[in-house]
Amino acid sequence: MTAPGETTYREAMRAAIREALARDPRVFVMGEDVGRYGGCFAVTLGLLEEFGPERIRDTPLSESAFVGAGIGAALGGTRPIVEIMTVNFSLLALDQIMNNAATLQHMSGGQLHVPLVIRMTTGAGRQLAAQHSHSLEGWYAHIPGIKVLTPATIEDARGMLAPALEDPDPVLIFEHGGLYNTTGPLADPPPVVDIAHAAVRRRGGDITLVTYGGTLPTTIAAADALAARGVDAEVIDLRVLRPLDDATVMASVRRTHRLVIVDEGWRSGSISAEISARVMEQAFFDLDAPVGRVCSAEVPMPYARHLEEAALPSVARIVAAAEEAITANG
Amino acid sequence: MTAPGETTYREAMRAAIREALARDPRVFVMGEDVGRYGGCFAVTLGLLEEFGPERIRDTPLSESAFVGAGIGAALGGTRPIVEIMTVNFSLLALDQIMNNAATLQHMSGGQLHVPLVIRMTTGAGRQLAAQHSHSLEGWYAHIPGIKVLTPATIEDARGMLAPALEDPDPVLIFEHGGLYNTTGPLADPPPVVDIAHAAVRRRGGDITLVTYGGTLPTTIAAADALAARGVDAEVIDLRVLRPLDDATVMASVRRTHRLVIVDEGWRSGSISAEISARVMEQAFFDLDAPVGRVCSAEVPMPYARHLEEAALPSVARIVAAAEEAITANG
Amino acid sequence: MTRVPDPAHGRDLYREMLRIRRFEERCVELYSQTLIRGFLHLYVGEEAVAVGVLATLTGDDNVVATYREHGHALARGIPAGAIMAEMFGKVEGCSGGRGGSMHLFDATARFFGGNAIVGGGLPVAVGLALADRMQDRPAVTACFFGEGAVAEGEFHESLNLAAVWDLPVVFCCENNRYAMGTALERSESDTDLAAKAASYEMPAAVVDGMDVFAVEDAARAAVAAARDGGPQFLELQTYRFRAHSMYDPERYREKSEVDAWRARDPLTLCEQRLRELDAFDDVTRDRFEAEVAAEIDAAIAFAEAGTLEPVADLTRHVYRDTTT
Amino acid sequence: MTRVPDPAHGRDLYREMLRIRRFEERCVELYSQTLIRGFLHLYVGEEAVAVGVLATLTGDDNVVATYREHGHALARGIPAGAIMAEMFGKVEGCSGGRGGSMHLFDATARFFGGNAIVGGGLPVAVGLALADRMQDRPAVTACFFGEGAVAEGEFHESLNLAAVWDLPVVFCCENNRYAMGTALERSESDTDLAAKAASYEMPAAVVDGMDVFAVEDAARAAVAAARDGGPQFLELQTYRFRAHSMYDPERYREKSEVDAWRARDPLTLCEQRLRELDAFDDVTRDRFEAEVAAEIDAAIAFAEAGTLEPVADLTRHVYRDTTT
Ligand SMILES: Cc1ncc(C[n+]2csc(CCOP(=O)(O)OP(=O)(O)O)c2C)c(N)n1
Ligand SMILES: Cc1ncc(C[n+]2csc(CCOP(=O)(O)OP(=O)(O)O)c2C)c(N)n1
Ligand SMILES: [Mg+2]
Ligand SMILES: [Mg+2]
Repeated sequence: MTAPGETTYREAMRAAIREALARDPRVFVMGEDVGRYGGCFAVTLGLLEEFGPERIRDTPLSESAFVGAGIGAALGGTRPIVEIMTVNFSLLALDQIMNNAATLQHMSGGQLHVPLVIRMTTGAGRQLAAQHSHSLEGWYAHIPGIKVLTPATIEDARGMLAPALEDPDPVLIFEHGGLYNTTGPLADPPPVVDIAHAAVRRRGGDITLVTYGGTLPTTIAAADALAARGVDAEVIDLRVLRPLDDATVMASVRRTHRLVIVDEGWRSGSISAEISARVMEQAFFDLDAPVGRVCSAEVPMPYARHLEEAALPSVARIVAAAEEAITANG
Repeated sequence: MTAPGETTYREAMRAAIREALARDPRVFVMGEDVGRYGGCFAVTLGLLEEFGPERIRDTPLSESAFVGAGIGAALGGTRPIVEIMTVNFSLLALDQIMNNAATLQHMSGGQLHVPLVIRMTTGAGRQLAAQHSHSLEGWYAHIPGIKVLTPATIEDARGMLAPALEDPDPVLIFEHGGLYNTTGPLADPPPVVDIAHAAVRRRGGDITLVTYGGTLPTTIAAADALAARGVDAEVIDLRVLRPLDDATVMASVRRTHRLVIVDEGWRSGSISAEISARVMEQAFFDLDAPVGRVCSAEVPMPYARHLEEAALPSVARIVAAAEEAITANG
Repeated sequence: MTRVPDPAHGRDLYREMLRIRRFEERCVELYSQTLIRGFLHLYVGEEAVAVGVLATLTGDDNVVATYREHGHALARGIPAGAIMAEMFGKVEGCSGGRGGSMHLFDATARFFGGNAIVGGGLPVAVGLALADRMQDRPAVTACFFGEGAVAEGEFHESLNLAAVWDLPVVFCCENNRYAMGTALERSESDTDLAAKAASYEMPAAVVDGMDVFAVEDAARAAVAAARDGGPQFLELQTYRFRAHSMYDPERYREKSEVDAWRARDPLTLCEQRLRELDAFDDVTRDRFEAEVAAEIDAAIAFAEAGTLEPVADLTRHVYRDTTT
Repeated sequence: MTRVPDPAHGRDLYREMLRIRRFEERCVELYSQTLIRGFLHLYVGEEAVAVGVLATLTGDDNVVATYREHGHALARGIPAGAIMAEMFGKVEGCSGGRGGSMHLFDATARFFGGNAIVGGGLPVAVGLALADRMQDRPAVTACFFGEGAVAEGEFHESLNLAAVWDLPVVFCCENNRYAMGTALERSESDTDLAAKAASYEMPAAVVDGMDVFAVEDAARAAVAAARDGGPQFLELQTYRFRAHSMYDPERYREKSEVDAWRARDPLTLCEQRLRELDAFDDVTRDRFEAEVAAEIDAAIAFAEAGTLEPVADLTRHVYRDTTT
């Protein structure tokens, strides 16, 4: 249970969906077990009872068809919120996402728009092993034509859906499974947020730590640990992985001259590589040390707990990378 | 027609497949239209007549099923060469590739191996528009558990298949559609090649150009153009995108101190970002200029020829990026 | 034998098929002249399918087609000039030159492409129908695809989803017997495609796709049933007279088979039927030919006169332009 | 009513089901103690399916299963200790601790997982059968999946491919009526699953999956037919008595429905049948319970005594280790 005035990430997301449904009759939800089951992570719990089966639609296990149907329904003037249970199953719908959602506007010379929102759970950390632990949001950010959001805070869980639904382009929202039970205060009315900018979650002058999604709490904890060692770290939450808000990152790096990126994705070809490459291109001469990366080990996620923990970014690994960056040109 | 002693990339690939079929009874080919049609790019032309329908298997249009069947057949002791017509359709098989081919060895604690080869055509340049022009080989290289090959020369087209089939791990071979008709000499017997190392295709001391696959000819042409301007460029062909051969790249960069990466993939989250990030990590203090990238524009590929040309890496864009790197710290 | 067609309407159908035939024949010439590029998939031989089905739709209905969609685009009323300009890669093209032959679009005509992934259009069609139902619009979505798509998982997922939700989709399977070089017998263990529909409890009809009147009759019934009810399946048996695309040496079929089907050319069949009814003569035909030729000449002139989009605009249409 | 079972064999089947039942009941306790983690999907109520089918296979046959596969793994002869150690994340586990409950493997037993993507195992099963046929081995592949998988495209692609190539796969559809919270009626427009198989010309049988003897009979026939011929489809009608996984509040079904199915517990039905034949008594049952309890105690002790893989080995098993 949450303390009075507090809410969970899950409840915040649910409140956002409920508000969207109440506000706009074009909005509806579809996906596997979003209705009678209450959502595989209970995000949509109670919505079927409130809004009925026309607007809270349980689908068969057919990821490609119901994501594609979301695209068609968006073309047809509705505002679908499609839930894919987890990112792991989204591979089955990737053709629809890359070849239709991301391209229809372009292929039609700008005539069509696909105002579709796709939500999915992402990430590891619960011993679900190799097929149920992918962190592919950074990988999805490779695709032009879609936007990729990674709400990491309760305010973003509450606030990002509304602008995503207003956006004429397809928007993918990745919710890290480890965040659903995080609690915190939420103002009433909840703050309005954008889906265009990164946010500085902690100010600091010695080094910049960039992260997003599930590793934000870990990175803040690492910043606290660094503070105890006399290192004042700035923490940037990317929030949006596509299009990337370079400016916020560069502004910080130009002040701190050092950067470590924390990313739950596999290292090679990760979004952290892209950020490192952009810093190389835009702020090379401001760097006092090479940009460091703390990513997941390049291994399908092992079930055994100690191995999974070792595979994921941790406070210890972030602190070590930050210290390496600080002493690099020593 | 090819000159005497010359062969095409297509013929070299076909000769490699024919040799594999003749040498090892466990090898067979399956995919859409590999048999009676002769292969959508005529790579397998004539093989049905030579090896019969048991070993040259036309499949229904079912990318997920026949890629998955390739995985199963590999587990069952055969050595399948699965042809996916083009990378664009491979999205339909991505669940099988990422969740089965890449993970079975790991999930089984090393008991199983998936000695599967998947070949597919990749790339743009023939006005095939947004759904038929993807260059996703760099994107595939994000996935631990698979190997990614990009033969760019006739020798590699001829030579990479044999070690790929000998490899106990799943290997994806990306053949750029623009290369099939390139001609060149091929020694008899053809040279043995590995699938572990990058190759220096042109020696030079002023700047390193790294590329792979379809942009190798463009990059060599750019190196020639740079030579005419007095800049001596080294050209590295990555050949293998996963696992990446860092050492060859770093050795070159430590000599030339400047690097431009040429990559037909979309820029954000491309393999070129990964290389830039690795150079940042491993050779930062050797760099005299930030690493540059020449990638495809971040747009679904337009049909109109002039727009497609503008979207793709070109000699002019490579030369410009190289000159920028040379004058960067000027 | 189908009902006796209305003479004037019958001539319209003939004329529409003729437009498509002549349009595509000119496309082949323009392709050899490299004025059209990329892939070009011809519909020659299959015209009765698009013409017959689309004759039964209203302007509020939706159409989803494949890469072999010149016929559908023309029959849906997209101007020939806009289609030709598209294949020339010009701004005046129906997709602004971004799509080409495989990606013809027209939002006003509710023509949702031109999808070049086999099976890729089916889920989209289901979604369009869902949007209509949810918004209480009486529209129907006609979704065209080849028999090769039946082997793709997306076909099954889409039929089931449409059936579970009882949506107004008419699934129009253009069974031209080959998917590139793969004959239906080698791609389906059971070549009775209506049986697949039946396994979703979806009403299905098998139709002579060379007889435009038969197609129209079957489509009219299916469209009416879908409009008031759930999804319908039509297997339209037809044949492609030409190669799969421009690069196909046709090793996979006998010339005699092609000839046998050519004997049932949908234009000839339609003309014969109309002549039996004294509703067609050489004068009519010559007039149609002349009108169609003039229309196509004008379309080519329009395409040639079209403009190339500035290269500076390359990255437009990726995200909605919020700057203007 | 099925044939009269052989008493000794009937008791073996009962004992095998009891092993699975008691094993999983202990798993629940160990899960509450957090000794087992991740997802844990119980087979309680469905034991007759795995036991009946696997009784008809030889050691050269292949098995492909889902994330709900403890029963299949046990019935296939993977030692209980190796399975338990796997769920404890120990090196001694049947997947070396890398897989967990959803990914039990045993290459020697030709047990190819433990696949946690719904429908993901079917194409692999087709490929295993293809390899057997191409190498002239007389083996059959038994592929288990839930009725929820029938809506996935991979199901259809796989059935068709197996049928087109006439491969020895027995597709065993465990129809327990729910995919998580989605009842079959809401996921399939036509709930007659055998009709889907029929649309691929695949022989199909609908079987009482609570009656282990009925399952064994049907499986024996299907396995024999597949071994000499092509693919077969079995719809095994069963029910899961417990939640989908450990986190399921079961809002989607009535307790009365669960109770009605519990009245047809496969263990009870089997016991009754054997008692009718005077082939079972309390002494037998007590002995089985004691033996099974001892086996499971030993399995847990084995798992507890197992070792954790060194963290330094984290990235093993991604590519074949060529250094050793
Ligand atoms: C998913 C996918 N796989 C393969 C292709 C390549 N391809 C293009 S058309 C075609 C044949 C399709 O046959 P069919 O569905 O019968 O339509 P037809 O061309 O006969 O009209 C193939 C295999 C594709 N476009 N998409
Ligand atoms: C492709 C895919 N989509 C969704 C899921 C999440 N999921 C796990 S089990 C399950 C229900 C499957 O039901 P069924 O196939 O009937 O098997 P059962 O669990 O009843 O044995 C779902 C939806 C998944 N694992 N894979
Ligand atoms: Mg066809
Ligand atoms: Mg089920």
